[in-house]
Order: sequence, then C-alpha cells, then structure tokens
Amino acid sequence: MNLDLAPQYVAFRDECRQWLTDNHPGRIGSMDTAIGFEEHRAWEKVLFDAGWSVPAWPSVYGGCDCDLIEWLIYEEEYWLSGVPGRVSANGVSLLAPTIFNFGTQEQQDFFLPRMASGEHIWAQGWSEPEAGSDLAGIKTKAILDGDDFILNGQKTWCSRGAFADWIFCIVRTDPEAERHQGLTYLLVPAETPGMERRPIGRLDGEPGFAELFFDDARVSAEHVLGGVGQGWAVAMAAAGSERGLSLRSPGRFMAAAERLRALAANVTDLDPRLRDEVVDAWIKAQAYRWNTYQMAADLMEGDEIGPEASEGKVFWSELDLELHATALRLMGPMGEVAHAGNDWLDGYVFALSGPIYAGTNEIQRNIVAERVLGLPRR
Amino acid sequence: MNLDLAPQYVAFRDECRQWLTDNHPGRIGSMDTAIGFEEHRAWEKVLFDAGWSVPAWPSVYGGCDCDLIEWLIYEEEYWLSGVPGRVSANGVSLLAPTIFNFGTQEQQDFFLPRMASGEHIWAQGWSEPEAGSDLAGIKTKAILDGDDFILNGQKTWCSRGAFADWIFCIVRTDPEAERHQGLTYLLVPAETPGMERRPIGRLDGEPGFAELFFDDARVSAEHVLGGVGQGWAVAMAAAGSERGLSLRSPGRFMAAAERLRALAANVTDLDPRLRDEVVDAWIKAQAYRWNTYQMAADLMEGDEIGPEASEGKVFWSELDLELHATALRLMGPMGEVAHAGNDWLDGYVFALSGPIYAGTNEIQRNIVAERVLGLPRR
Amino acid sequence: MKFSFTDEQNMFRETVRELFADRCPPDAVRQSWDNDDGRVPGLWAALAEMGVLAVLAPEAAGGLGMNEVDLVRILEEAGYAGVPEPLVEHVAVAVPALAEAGHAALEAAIAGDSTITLNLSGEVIVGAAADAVVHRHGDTLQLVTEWQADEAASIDQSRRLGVLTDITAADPLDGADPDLAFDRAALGTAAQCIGVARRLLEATVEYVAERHQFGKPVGSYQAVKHHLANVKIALDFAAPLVYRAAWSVAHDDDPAARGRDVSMAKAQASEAVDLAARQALQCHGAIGYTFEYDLQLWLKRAWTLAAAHGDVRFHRDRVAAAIGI
Amino acid sequence: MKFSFTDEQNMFRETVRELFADRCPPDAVRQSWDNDDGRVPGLWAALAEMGVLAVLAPEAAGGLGMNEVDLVRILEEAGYAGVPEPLVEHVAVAVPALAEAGHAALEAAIAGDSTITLNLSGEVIVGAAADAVVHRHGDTLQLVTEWQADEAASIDQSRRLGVLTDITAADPLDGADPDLAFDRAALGTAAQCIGVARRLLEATVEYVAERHQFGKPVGSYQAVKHHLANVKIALDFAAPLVYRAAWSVAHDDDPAARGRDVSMAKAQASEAVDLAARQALQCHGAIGYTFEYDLQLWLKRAWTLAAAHGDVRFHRDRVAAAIGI
Repeated sequence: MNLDLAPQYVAFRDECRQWLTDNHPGRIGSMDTAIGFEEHRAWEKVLFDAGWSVPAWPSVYGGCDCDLIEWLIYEEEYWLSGVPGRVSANGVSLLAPTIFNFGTQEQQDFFLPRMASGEHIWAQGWSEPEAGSDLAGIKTKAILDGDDFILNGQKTWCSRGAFADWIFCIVRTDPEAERHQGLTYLLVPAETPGMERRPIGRLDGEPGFAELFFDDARVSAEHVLGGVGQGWAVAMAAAGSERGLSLRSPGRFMAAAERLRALAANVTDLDPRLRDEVVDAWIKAQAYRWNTYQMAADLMEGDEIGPEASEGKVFWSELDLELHATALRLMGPMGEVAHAGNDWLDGYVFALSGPIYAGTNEIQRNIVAERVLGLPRR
Repeated sequence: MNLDLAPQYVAFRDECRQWLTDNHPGRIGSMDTAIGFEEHRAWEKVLFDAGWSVPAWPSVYGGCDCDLIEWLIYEEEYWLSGVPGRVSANGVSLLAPTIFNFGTQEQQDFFLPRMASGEHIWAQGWSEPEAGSDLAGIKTKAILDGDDFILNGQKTWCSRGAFADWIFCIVRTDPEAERHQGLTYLLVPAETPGMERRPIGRLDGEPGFAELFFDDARVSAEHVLGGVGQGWAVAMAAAGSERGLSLRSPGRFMAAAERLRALAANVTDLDPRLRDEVVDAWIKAQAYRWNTYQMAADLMEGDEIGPEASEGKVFWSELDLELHATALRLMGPMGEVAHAGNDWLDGYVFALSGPIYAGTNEIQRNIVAERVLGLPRR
Repeated sequence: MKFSFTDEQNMFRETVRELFADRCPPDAVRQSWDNDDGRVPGLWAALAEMGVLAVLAPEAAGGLGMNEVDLVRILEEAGYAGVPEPLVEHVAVAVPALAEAGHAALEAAIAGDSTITLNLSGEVIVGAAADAVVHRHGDTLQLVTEWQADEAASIDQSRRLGVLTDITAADPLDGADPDLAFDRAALGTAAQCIGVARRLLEATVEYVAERHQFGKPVGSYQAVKHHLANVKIALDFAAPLVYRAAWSVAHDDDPAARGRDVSMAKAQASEAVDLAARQALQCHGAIGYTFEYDLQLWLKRAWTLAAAHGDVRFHRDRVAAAIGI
Repeated sequence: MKFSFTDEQNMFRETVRELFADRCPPDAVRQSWDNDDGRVPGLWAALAEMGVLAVLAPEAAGGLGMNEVDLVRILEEAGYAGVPEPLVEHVAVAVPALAEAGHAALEAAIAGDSTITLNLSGEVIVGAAADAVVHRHGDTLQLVTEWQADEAASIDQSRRLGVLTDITAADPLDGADPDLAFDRAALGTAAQCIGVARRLLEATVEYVAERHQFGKPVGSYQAVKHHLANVKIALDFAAPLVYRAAWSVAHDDDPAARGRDVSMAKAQASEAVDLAARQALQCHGAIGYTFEYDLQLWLKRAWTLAAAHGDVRFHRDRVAAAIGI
C-alpha cells in the first residue's frame, strides 16, 4: 500500500487542474435544450483539441493513454473545477468500451475519434415500453433485407435522444427466438429515414429523454456491433461498464460533497441533525473514492470487475440522492424554488433517476445477493 | 369523534391508578427464573383477587366486563405504574380468545378462571425446529389411542415453557395430510408423562424459552380445542389476536416512551440527534395509541380485525426496538453494562425478538402487501 | 371517547371527493399551470357553493359553524386530488382568522369572491395571485391587501410562489391568534400530506399490479411488496395523529398541548408522504419520472408539502420542547 | 498510489487467521467466560510467538518494526474470530505508546508476559484482569500499574469491564501522544468491527442458504437477499476507509488529517457492524436469539464495539470539525 501520489501523478494533477482553470467556459445552457446541446458539443471539441476529452483512450483515437490512477485524478479535477458536464458520456462511458471490445477495426477507426471530438454525440436505445430493466423483453424487430436491416418498433428513455447524432440500440433480429436469444447490437444514425424521435420531458419538464419510433427504418448491416445474434453478450459487457468504474467516477460525488460542505459551512446556526447528514454524505463520498481506488489497484493487477459493480451502482445512486436531498433541506423553504443559484434542485431531479436506470437498485441488490454472496436464486 | 374521557372512564382510570399505586409489589424477580416465576404467579393472584387480572373478561371468569376503551385505559395505567409484567400473557392474550371462540363450555369453565387467577400459567408450543414462521411444517405427531392422543416429536421456542403449568400446542393428528391439513390444537399439561422440557437460554443467557420433547406422551382427547383436524383455522384466529390488539397494547409502549423521555430529560448536554430520536420514538408511541383507539372504535361498531393487524405487529416491534436502542445510546459507554438500574438492556434483548416472533416482520409485510393492499401473490 | 368520524362527516368528505374528481382531474391541474392565475376555472366557486370555504366560519357570519374535525378529511381530499389552489391557506387559516377578528373581508372569502393566502413564517408565500395575505406581524396578524412580491418558480407548478418584498396596505386582525393560525396551517398541510400519500400509494399499487417485468407483475416481487407495505404502515400510523390533532385544535384550550399534537401530526405526515413519494417513484420506474405521466403531480406536492409549514425537524423540536426535553 | 496490501501482509493475515481458527474457536471463547481471567489459555503466548504483539514495536526494541497498515487486517481477523482478549488495547495502543515513551514494560508486553489495557476516555476499561492500564491524564499518558476498579458486567461476556475508582501507582509515559493513542484505539476497533461484520455476514449467508421455510431456502426470498446485500455493500464501502485510516495513522504527520481519516473509518465501520448484527439476527430468526448458538458471540461484539472508542455520532462530529462545518 502506498497512498502517496508519485511525482508524475502530482504533475498530471496540477496540469489538469491548471488547464481546467484556464479553459473554464463559464455557465452554459442545459444539454437537454437544443442550444445548450450545441454549447456542450462545442465544449467537447475544446476538451478534445487539448487532449482532455478521453484521456484514458489510446492517443490514436484522441486520448493520452492515461492509466487508471490518472483517469481517477482527471475525473476528480474535472468535477471539482465546476466545468460543464459531459454530453458525450453515453458514448464515452457506455458505448466506447463495447466498441473497443467488439468493434471491427473499421468501426473503431470511424466511430471512436468522432465520439471523442463531439462530432458524434450518442444516445442509448435499449429500453422499450415493455422492456425496462428486463432487456430480454425487447421487441423492436430488425429484419435483414440485402445489406440493410429494416427496423420496426419503439424505443424509449433514450437519454440525450432528442438531439443525439447516433443511437446505440439493441434490436431483435430473430423474431422466433425467445428472451435473450436473437438480439443484436446495432448502431443507428439519428437521421435514418423511417425513424422518428419524440422528446419525453423528465419530472421538471426538461426533455431529458426521447422516444424513438421505427417504421421500416433502414440501417446498414455494417453497423452491427459484435455479430448478429450476439446482442445480449455484447450489451452485458457494456452493462458492466455502466455499473462499474466508468460511468460514475468518485470525482463527481466528491465534488458534490465538497459543494454540500461549503453550503453547510455558510449556514448560520446549522442544525446539528443537518450537520450530521452533511458529514455522513461527505464520508460516503470518501468511501466511494477509496472503494474505487481499491478496485483500480485490482484492475491494474489484471483483475476484472465482476458482479460487485452492482454494489457500486447502489452505493453511488443512493449517495447522490442523499447529497442532493440534504442540500435542499439545508436551503429550507427556498429549496423548492428553481433559480439560477439552485443547481441542487436540478441535480436532485437527476439523482432521483439514479436508483432506477441502468438496472433498478432492486435488481442490483439481487445481483449482489446471488452473484456476490451466492444466495440461492429461487 | 369525541376524545374527551366520559366521567365513568375518568372514574375507572382513577380507580385503576389508585389500586396500582396502593398495591405495587416493588421489584420482583425475573419471570425467567424459578423464584421469579412464582413471585409473578403470586402477583397474578393479587391482581385476580382485586378483579384486575382480566378486566375485559366476563365477571363469571374473574373479569369485570370492561369495554375496549376501559381495557385500553387499564393497560395504559398498568404499564405506566411500573408494576411487574404479566407472566400470564401467553394465556390471557393468545390462548384465551381461542378458548372463548372455540372452547366447549366445560373447557371455558375449567381453564378460564384458573388462567385468570394464575393457577395455570400457559406456554405456547407452536414452533418446531423446522417450523418457525411456517407452521404448516409442523411434524409433532399425535395419534389417537382410545380416549388419548399419543404425542411424539419436538417443540421449541416455548416462551414461559420452562416453568409453565400448561402448554397450548399445535400437533399433526393426520400424518398423511399435507401442509395446513391434519393439524389439531391441543392443550397439554406440563406434567404429562413422556414430555420433557429443556430450557433454552436467550441471548443474555436467561432461560426465556424451553424445548419440549414428546416421547409417547399421552394427552386426553378432551383437551382438543376446536375439533380434531381444525388446528390451522383455530390457530389462525389466535394469530390474529397475537398480532392484533391484545398482545401489545399501546400502554406498554407509551410507558416505555415516557421512561425514555425521563431518561433523556436527565441527560446534561443532551445530543440534539439523540433528542430527535427520543422525540421520534415518543411520537410513534402516540401514533400507536391513536391507531389503536381508531381500531377500537371500529371494533365497537362491530368490525373485525383483519390483515391490518400485521401493520401493527411491524409497527410496535420496530418501535420497541427503537425505544430501547435509543435508551442504550443515551447511556453511552454504560449502556452495555448490566446492572440493577439498567432495565433497558434487558428490554433491548427482549425487543430484539419482536421482529422475529409471531411471524417475522418480513411475513407481516407480505401480508400487508398481499391482503391489505391487494398486490399479486406471485 | 370515540375516535371515528360521523356519518355526516364521511358524507361531506365523499361529496367533496366527487367534486374534485369531477372538476379537478389531473388534466385540469395541468391546465391550471398555464392559466394566468394558476387556478382551476370554476372550482373555487363550486367549493364556495358546497360550503367548503365556509366550514370554519360561524353560522352567524353565514358560515357552517363547523370545526377542524369536520375540515380535516376535506383537506385530505384536496391532497388526494392534487388541487392547485391555496385551499389550506384560505379555508383552514384565513377564514377563521377573519372571523375571529370580525373583519369584513370574511363575507367575500366564504362566498368564493376572494382568495386569501398566508405569510406566517416569512420568506415564501403560496398562491401569489391571491387577493390578500394573512401576515404575521410580531405577535399579531394582519390582513395585507396591497404588497409587492418577487415571483418564484417552485418545482411544483401548482404552487405559485412569491417572496414578499414590501407591504403597502394592511388591516390589523385583532382577536386572531397567530400561533393558532400557524397550528391550523400545519394541521391542514398535514392532512393534505396524508391525502397525497394515499394517492401515491393507490396509483403505485395499481401500476405494479399491471406492469410486468421478467415474466411476472412487478408487484409480485417481495422488494416491491415491502416498499409499499412500509408506505401503508407509515400512512396508517400518521393519519390518526392528524385526526387527533384536528380534535385538539378544535377543542383543546391549552396552546402547548395543541401545538404538541399538531407537531406530532405534521412530523409523521411529512415522513409518510416523503416515503410514499420515494417508493412511488422507485416502484414506477422510468414512467413515473416523466412529465407526461400524472404521478409527478403528487410527487412534487409531496416534496413541497413535507417541508411546508414546518418540516419534520421543526415539528420534532416543538414536541421536544412540549414534553420537556 | 497503490491501494492494496502486499503479499507479505496478506500472508501474515492468513497465518493469524489460521492461528485463531485453531486456538480460538467459538468453544474456546465460551470457555474463557468461565475462566478467572477471561482469557483463552495459551493464545496470548502464541500471539507473542508469532510476533503479533510486537508488530508496532521497533526492531531495536525487539519488535517487528511494522506499522498500522500491517496491523489492520490482523485486528480484523481478531474481530472475525471473536477473540475475547484486549488485543486492540494492547497491540495497537499500549505497545507503541510504551515504545514511544521508552518504557521498560515494553519488553514484557511484546513477549506476551503482560497484558495492558486502556483507559483513554474514562468510565469503563476493558480487560479488567490486565496487568497495567495506559491511562489518559490531561494531555499526557500514564502507565497505571496499581489501581482499584469496580467490576461491571457487559452484555458481552468476552468483555471484562471495570469502572476505575482509584489509581495508586502510575508511571508517566513521556513522549507518547494521547491523541495518537486514541486514534489507534479507534482505528483498531474499526478494524475489529469490519471483521465482526464479515463473520456475521458469512454465518448468515451460510444459514439462510440451508434453512428452508415455506418450501424453499430462506435465502431465496428477496427480502432476505436485500437485507444481506445491504450488509455487503455497507461492509465493502467501510473497509477501504479503515485501510485508508491505517495508512494515515502510519504515515500522516498532520494530526487533524489523521483524526479525520480515523473518524471516517470508525463511523462507517460502526454503522456497518450495527447493520450486520441487525440483519444477521433477523435473517437467522429464533435460533440466532439463543445463548447456545454461536451467532450471539458476534452479535454482542457488534453492539459493544460499534460504541467503543467513539460511536457514530462522536466520530461524525470529529469529521465535521475537521472539514470546517
């Protein structure tokens, strides 16, 4: 065990921090509005041009070959600096690991640099009205016709779906097959004729998602990722990423905990019960951090992330809710008021989705019980 | 709605309070020791002789025909006065309603007065090593032989079982029948030849339970309650009582909440978080009280207690734990120390069993979900 | 000692429930958000017609001469229906305060010709488009008739908020007790919380019985069952405290006992509605998280009402003081 | 930056684990309760033999010259095994304090010829049959060699308690830092809590996989699964804070940072072990509630250690002060 930062990590951290300070774009619009989306895309390009978009990727695709520790440091600095969030997150965190694992050389060369630069912003098209946490219930059909698949069906809860350039979907290419069989992972251009998208407002009315309707939409079979009929296995690998390290790095929660701490420090006559809640959330952000550094050490030794990723999903999603709910309580009667200084309210609404998406926390707890602890399935 | 106490209730309350003050026996031994058990039996007799043993029963059996409101008042006064607990509770609360419902005239005449006076102290013999919350798993066999049943098998977790005079059991009279069929409710004298009892220590070592071993033990068929093969239906009626009004009246928790309040009031520099916990528990005791008065009003209109009794079981058992855990926290490092002034530690150990016995709280929540809310069983 | 509502009280409640179901369905609530005044057209007049606005006004002044026990389940129904009007403020607090002060504004208030809201603890007023504000000024109440306020957008579109910046005309309300007014506001809000929680629970039970995942109804999973059982238990042990507090406000002359009972009610009702909202959203999953689906109406009401007129901590502190710790 | 234990550390831990499994099984713990001194015969000597008592003593003084990072998982194993000895007190606190003060009692302490316990925050000492007590006296530490104490019976039979009533002979321990001693005690207790929680979880997972009710394993019910998943999650997010705190105690020269890290560790370890005990008992049902069944050994350790050397509230307050709120 050595928790001192080696000099090259210190240098990396300082460089990262300095760059973020120097290039902070200030407050930009919400990525769930048309204008804000393009502002966020422009920010992605700024990051990319400076090499800070995808630091953990190989340099050939726009990264700088960071190791895991550097990536964790980068994430800590990124979120602490208060620069805008990443409109590219679906692509970079969820799709990219799958492309690295399963993509052809052509797919990697085409998609990865464009994803890194913000030219392609990706949305996820997995859920359907009847298939939420249970992906095996997917019904959207994709039937091969020459070199193309013809898609019919409906997707929903596509985050970033209203403005994204591409959507990574799971579709049913073998309508005879049941449950997990006959699914295929397919990359779909947003401008595909026959595909319509309709924004869905989240709780506060902002269009955080979209529904997609496929009516004989034609998508080239070149855009299959990982082989026809392999969709389940390919998707599960990405689900590991979604729940694991890459989607919710500790930096995000440490930054939120620090903002919460600062909020509390400015309250006069702070209620000792609220102080206690703030401290609890602050400690948990640290716990998430050190749990992650422990996992990073294992990964750097060659281990893989297994079902214990589900523990992290439960932990960060409930921590995120706790952080934001505590902040609103600290604000008292003004907590419910939406105004420019109250990012906590927006963050609270976002945090509420955490225990639901990427597999509900109920399902994650089942996974922890059955696959980590080994309890009998039935 | 009228929450004023009518003059006759005020008079009843005052009379009850005065009698308890005048006849308080002081501190007596634990009912889980041989000496303490007999001291408690003597206290039952004192209560009985004054008409305060079973006030809600008909006077012919030693009661004073109290209505439900009077009984609730009596319970509040009883527990608040700090007199000893009731060693007769298993009989009076769990068995007696069943005898009133299902007993023959002879059984009522024989058992009820002796239960009321403390001559018969009852233990419950339902659980078996393989049948805890799942009573359908009962295996103890009772085979008719002339006018007697011959019992073989084992019972466990019989509270008061070490010293009781009688045990009310559920046994399997039809070994061919499965699950809930073929069970019979049988009243067993403790001195039955062929029955052995072995005390089981609870967490703190006190013999709170007993195991019973039946080896060709012979019990008169006269002691069947409610008909051979009817045991399940008869027991379920009593399970309603156990979870419902009669076992855990609000008075018990109101008295504990009041003691907790007094404990907290004497702490200098009371931690505001602990104050908050005390208040929360105190409010919940009041909530339990008013929920009960609401139920009493319904019962007095002729309604019956249905599956919503399970809500009460969850509520009081978790409240009891909260009351005692909070008290121990208030005591700081001395909380773990067993001494004469620390009834809270003993009470905590007892409270820990609350969410387990009489059907675990997990099962109670299933009942609330399925039978109160109407959620699908599977 | 009889802890139950009379047939008349139950019937009144049923009538109001039907009125809300008819005149204030979710679509009407949504439409109110786009109205200038944030109101449901015709609803206020219908409530006046039915006597709801006059429950706490004495018969001599043209009211029903009833008390908080009669009112409490009506306000519960307002929560259940998600009524986007300052009903608690007007009916439970302003009307009796005007009556106690003998103020002439009472007549219009019970006739439904005016809407009066509150500013008892500062900062934010609800129903910013109201005609007057019952305002706490030191140890007295005033009826503010002219004022300036900055608009403030609540997460709950049904709450038109304003932050009071200036008062330019006000009448004293001598004879009206500000502490009683606060207790009435907290009691009424607690009742609304119970109604909101009931609606959230009902909607969720219905949804999880229908929605299937992994080949069976979501509601057949034990985790979901226990989430909702917990909500039911919280509700059933909070509601009696609210009814008991209504009795205290109506009949207990001791302000300390009244305040203690109201605070017990609001603390538990806030907790219950908070839990109900949390589990309703979790058990619905993504659909419950959308603007289009009606669950959001009650989710937002839950978040805001749990904190309005004193949150759990505030009311626990009042109980602590009342019981001497 | 590498947050993992070395192969040597893991091997040391494994060896100690085997020693405890061999020499301190549940039966030995139970027997210790009936001994005059409350000890497991031969265990202390075996620990000395293996060098466990000397981990924090410098090599120059005949110790292993290791640090808290080396020690932390050893103490976790002591919790896992339910060792009924004042091991944390002696190994994690007294030994380094004696070493720092250059006190002659060190030799016997690491040789296993003596047992030393603590009285850092007053009221209750653990291991009342010990030979000496490291005692906080204002801003200094003393080694108390003669004292009077009233015996006190803990709910946990493995904790021989005493309430100190008089000190009749004591040596100053100049050079030993009482704040550091407290942090070591809290860290060691946190490590024990982690071990106790692991044992409770393992025992419960094993039991619920075997025990059947209503025709299937208890562990197949979703409610039970979620109870135990919650314990696992609490554990896996508490343990890293304990290891991180061990590093801080060993390497961080800033007492404020050290105290903050230790307090984060103890707060979370206390919560984790508390939850583990609660769910272990609930998932076991009645059998877990008996004196005969071994679960009670760890249940009681959980209750007492969660509060020992600062409970959750105490440590959260320390973190609050350290982070400026």
